[in-house]
Amino acid sequence: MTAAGPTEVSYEDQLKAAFKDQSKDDILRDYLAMLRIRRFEEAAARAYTRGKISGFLHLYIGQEAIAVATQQAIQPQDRVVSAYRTHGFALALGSDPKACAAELFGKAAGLVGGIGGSMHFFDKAHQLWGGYAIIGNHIPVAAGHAFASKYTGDGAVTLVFMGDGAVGIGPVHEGMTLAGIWKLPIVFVVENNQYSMGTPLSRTLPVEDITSRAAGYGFKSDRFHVTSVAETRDRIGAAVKRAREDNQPTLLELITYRFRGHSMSDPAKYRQKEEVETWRMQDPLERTLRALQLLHGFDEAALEQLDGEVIAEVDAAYEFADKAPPPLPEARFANILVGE
Amino acid sequence: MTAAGPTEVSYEDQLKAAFKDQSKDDILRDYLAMLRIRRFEEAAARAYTRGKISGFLHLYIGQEAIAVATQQAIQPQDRVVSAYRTHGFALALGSDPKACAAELFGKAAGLVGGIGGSMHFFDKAHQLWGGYAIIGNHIPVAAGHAFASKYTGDGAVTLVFMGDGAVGIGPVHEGMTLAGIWKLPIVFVVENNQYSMGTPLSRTLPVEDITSRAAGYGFKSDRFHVTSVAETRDRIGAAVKRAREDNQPTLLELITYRFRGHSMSDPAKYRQKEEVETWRMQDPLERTLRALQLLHGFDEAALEQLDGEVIAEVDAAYEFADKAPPPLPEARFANILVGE
Amino acid sequence: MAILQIRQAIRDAMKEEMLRDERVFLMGEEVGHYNGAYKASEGLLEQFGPKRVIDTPIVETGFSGVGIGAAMCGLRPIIEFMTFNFSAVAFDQIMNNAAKIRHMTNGQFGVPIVFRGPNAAAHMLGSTHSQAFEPYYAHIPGLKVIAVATPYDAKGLLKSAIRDDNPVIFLESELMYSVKGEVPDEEYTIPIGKADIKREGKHVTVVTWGQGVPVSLKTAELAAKEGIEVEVIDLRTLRPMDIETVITSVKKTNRAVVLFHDWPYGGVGCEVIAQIQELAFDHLDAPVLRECYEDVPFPYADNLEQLVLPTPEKGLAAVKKVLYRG
Amino acid sequence: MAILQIRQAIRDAMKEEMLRDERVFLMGEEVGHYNGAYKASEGLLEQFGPKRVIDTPIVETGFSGVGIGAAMCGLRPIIEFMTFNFSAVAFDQIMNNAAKIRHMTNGQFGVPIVFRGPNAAAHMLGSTHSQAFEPYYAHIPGLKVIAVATPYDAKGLLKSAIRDDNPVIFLESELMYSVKGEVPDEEYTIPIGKADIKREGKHVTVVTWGQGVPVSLKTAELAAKEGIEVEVIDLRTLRPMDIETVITSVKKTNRAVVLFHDWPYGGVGCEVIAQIQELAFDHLDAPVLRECYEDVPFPYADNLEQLVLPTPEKGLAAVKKVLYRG
Ligand SMILES: Cc1ncc(C[n+]2csc(CCOP(=O)(O)OP(=O)(O)O)c2C)c(N)n1
Ligand SMILES: Cc1ncc(C[n+]2csc(CCOP(=O)(O)OP(=O)(O)O)c2C)c(N)n1
Ligand SMILES: [Mg+2]
Ligand SMILES: [Mg+2]
Repeated sequence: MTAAGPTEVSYEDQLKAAFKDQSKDDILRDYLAMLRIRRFEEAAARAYTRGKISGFLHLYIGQEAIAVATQQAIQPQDRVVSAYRTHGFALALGSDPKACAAELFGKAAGLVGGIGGSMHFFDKAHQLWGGYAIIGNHIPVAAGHAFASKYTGDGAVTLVFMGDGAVGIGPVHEGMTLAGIWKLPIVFVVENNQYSMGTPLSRTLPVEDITSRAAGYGFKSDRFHVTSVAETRDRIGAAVKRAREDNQPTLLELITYRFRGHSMSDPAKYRQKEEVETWRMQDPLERTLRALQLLHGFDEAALEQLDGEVIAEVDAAYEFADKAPPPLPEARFANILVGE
Repeated sequence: MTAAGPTEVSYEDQLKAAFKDQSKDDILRDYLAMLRIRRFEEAAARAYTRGKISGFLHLYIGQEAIAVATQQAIQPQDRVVSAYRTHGFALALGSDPKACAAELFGKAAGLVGGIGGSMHFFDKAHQLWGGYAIIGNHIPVAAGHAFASKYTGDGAVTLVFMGDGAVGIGPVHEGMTLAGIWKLPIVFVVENNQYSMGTPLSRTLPVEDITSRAAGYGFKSDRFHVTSVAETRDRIGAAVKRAREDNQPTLLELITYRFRGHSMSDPAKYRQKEEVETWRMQDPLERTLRALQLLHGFDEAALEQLDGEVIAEVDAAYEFADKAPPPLPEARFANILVGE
Repeated sequence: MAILQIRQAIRDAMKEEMLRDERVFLMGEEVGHYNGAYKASEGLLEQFGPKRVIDTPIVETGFSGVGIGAAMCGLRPIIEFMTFNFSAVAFDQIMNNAAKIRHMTNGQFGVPIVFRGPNAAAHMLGSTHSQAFEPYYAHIPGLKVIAVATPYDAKGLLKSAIRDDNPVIFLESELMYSVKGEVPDEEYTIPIGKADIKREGKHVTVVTWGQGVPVSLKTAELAAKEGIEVEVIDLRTLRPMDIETVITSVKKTNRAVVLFHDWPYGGVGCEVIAQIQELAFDHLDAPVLRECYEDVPFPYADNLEQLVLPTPEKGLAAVKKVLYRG
Repeated sequence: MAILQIRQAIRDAMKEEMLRDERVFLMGEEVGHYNGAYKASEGLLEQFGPKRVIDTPIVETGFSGVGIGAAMCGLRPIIEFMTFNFSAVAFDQIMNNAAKIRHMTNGQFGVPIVFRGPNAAAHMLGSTHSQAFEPYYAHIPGLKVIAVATPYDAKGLLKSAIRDDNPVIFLESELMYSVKGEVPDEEYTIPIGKADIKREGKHVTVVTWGQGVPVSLKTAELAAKEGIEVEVIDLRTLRPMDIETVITSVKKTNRAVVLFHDWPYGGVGCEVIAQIQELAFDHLDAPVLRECYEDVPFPYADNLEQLVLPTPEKGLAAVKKVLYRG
């Protein structure tokens, strides 16, 4: 990112054009929202390395714009349902970073009491309806939330997220089939981050364009590269509107990239440095940072001050998590059955 | 079919046009092949009513042209895999009617020793690879046959049949996904007979055209009304050729009708007499019979003689089945595990 | 008291609960326009309309998941499997979502749902359509599992299941839908988790459920002719299991047979045996025996199917064996 | 003899069988380019190429079915589940196709296939990723079920499984892939269906398998310090079960504990108990006890997970209880 050549120039011009219609406040808001998620997850990675977190830890680094845009596109009654790469959604939707960190540490003060860990973030008060770890099995469940909205008339839209690796599995097809037949208020979002674990798209998909399936379900569709919060919000927003106003489901394919391995145990040797570098140029966080510099004169000092504030909040969360007590032994018998 | 009015005239003209390019021998062959299946199944229905057959009995009456066309479209190394509405395929592919009837009667001489019944016809020697009764679970299996063909280079094409009611279920999607990614020599055929049990298409499908899914899997597709063996054979044949020569899977939707209830226990009260009558005009068997009359001067006597011969063969099969001994008691322990 | 078939008792339980609570709905294949493959929902579409009696396409994972998702939103779905054989394709939804969501969300969400339909073998349907699913579901913490054998039990327990805040697997039988019995005219429920002594006796305890109940009662009749008094305990709820009732009986009879319609290996039958031998060890005068399906996939042929099934005669032989009289 | 990890023993078994028989291939998620999620297929893609080491998308039903279909054509697929937890979405393929096709085709087709992968809990993976699948598969006639606990057993039994003409469920353990042990340099196989006495003893029989084996051996060590000689029987094959070896031992010790990594209700543990109490009734001096997972979905938190698991200490307590010394 340092050498200035002809590409660099056009990259800057392109950036300026992309962000010129947004206010400084909006760009700053989006930047901070993404940064918070990134710093939170970088800290998670360090804590994992130090043995404070265990099990599977899937980081969202590179995809933060999607969670931030989602939060901006929805109303308070709406529901967000995700797979297991969920920290970003929780933070964007307003979950307490302390509770998020405590969950990763398996503590009683965790988002789900230390019972679920990284893969099972749920925060009903902040519209986060999961946190599912079996590929695709949340898609019919999310269709069920949308079914309930139609049944009760609660006016809510359900947004359900899945990876590119999930689109082949049966439950996804069944959930979409029912949403199509019953015209449910739902948005299906594929976060296409190019890989499912070590497997690139070419070995996972019969055709490159995932939205080519939309016609079979009677869905509308949209497909685009995620390069900024604003565009992503608007295009998710259009789908949310169709769902809310016309009970018209949409299939969205959001093209993005994860910069880390699949989980902490994956060194991601299956991809070249060049590939990663190319994608770095498109990282919405990086682009938003550059927009602040280029369009609104943020200098290193200003940026560092912002970063410092975010890091302080994150550090406090992890300190809280570290000191928090583990669940009581009796907790393992709680919430299995009720009413006994 | 007796009143001659203006519609009747154009129906005749249309029929003449449709069959004019076929030789008398071919039309006669197709007629007899379909008639054999129909008479066999009418006899099955009677035997069921007399308590000679039990369990589920799904009749193919109205769809016979598809099985007959399939037999004409394939080569000896190819495989036919079907759901549970299978008598037609067995008879068309050359299974012994005696063994088929004996299977329905649960006799040792049955196609699968009386172990499977109507839903599990298998006849490896005659290219019939099932016979499956759990909706959609034969689709990945059939993809596995096609996978084996590619692995061994045996040059075989697998044709797998399913009902319109099966297209929503997950395993179908997964099998198609793999066929699409791996470019397997396979033809997926949906026999769209307008109903899954008592449920019309409108409550089962998100969009009317089932082949709209083909794009999502990278398949070719074709969709048509089944009104004659010849056209059906040619269009299935084109798909078989693509599979064999280019490893290009095809999704075919064959629009057809079953004239009986879903199974013997279904009185089919959910549809109107008029609907059934309209479809009768398109019944390939009926049309082929009329073509023999109109184009080739077959009179009632000639037709009755043909029918008599077919019925004699069918009656002999059921007589055989009735007299055949049941499986030996030890048979229930056979073929569970081998090598012990 | 009215005399009803089990299918009518089930229908009435659903009807009454749907009248009582707008959140209750019925979903499944052919439950609406067709009135149910086995007519257990006869008339419900007409009465409640398509909003609450919902025909689905053939997507068991899809509509099980929809039920679970709707339950998380506070609705109270009844999901009908045309038969439980078809729940195999929805196994993950039941094991991983229905059973675990309350736990893995730390109680933020509950899944008040009933999965119901016929279970185990009917008649000459072959191997894929003749399987008992209680061993799979009863194994899983987070589920309740019920199996009913009389109209009275069916109605009372289905009403309790619908009102229960937990996911309940409710097992019926195709061959028993026409079984008749008395059902009170007034409202009643039967608590989940209580076994029922269907016949008292003092010589041998026969523990059973579902399709095993009529076979066990006939076993008891045969035994009575030989002077053997069999106590027949219908577990009714398989998870949680009312082991007290079983143990009390075994402490009286000192001998037990478990008679059920499922394969022998593991499963509910072995759970009963394991508990009896642990909790009534010093009271047992003979090993606990099981009488059940032979350990084979179901054959279609009638003669073979009859051989595979448990019968009153086989039940009697087991009863005599634990009495060392045979 | 070489010292190998279990993952290497498994890899070598696959490699040798692939060299021996061109019909053998390996299919699953991440088995090729990634060398296996737990590196059990390290190097196989390089050696055998993409025709025989096949990466799949995440479609367990799809590729299980493809394996079954290929096996019907005479191939001999090894299907890797990244973990058996994910086999829940393929349950129908295994229960209805793999297990029944030979039977329902009256022997016209066979399904020589191995489904393998890690089973039961690893460490802090939460409720959906910490389940034991042997109770479901061992229940079903038409399948063989194996669980291995040493490199020697893993290699010898996997080779037998690949050569077997029947569908075999082969259960490994994520936490045990790095366990080391001696493996002969020369070719060998271990017959399916034979238990192995992992430690001899005369006071109490502990029956176990899979992850239970090291726990049972540690239990035996603790017991030895208190003068109790525990005989540890590793079933190795769960279906068909070598009950003779178990019964012979119980007739010597007169006491038994079943220690395993699964929930208590039903399942393989109860099958063992049911058989012991039936076949060694007069030899038992105490009820057979089980020591296993607590009956709860797995919690993520480390402290809770530890409480849920069976441990040598809990094993010892059970051993002392059947000796009436506790
Ligand atoms: C049914 C099932 N099979 C396999 C897995 C193991 N698994 C977890 S994540 C993953 C890759 C998913 O990739 P993708 O859907 O693209 O999501 P991403 O990780 O890229 O966000 C796999 C194979 C699982 N959790 N569930
Ligand atoms: C997984 C599963 N669910 C339900 C059934 C019960 N069932 C058998 S046939 C059938 C209708 C199938 O309709 P369709 O696919 O259109 O085939 P058709 O009967 O019209 O030939 C149903 C619901 C089943 N066999 N398997
Ligand atoms: Mg991905
Ligand atoms: Mg149909």
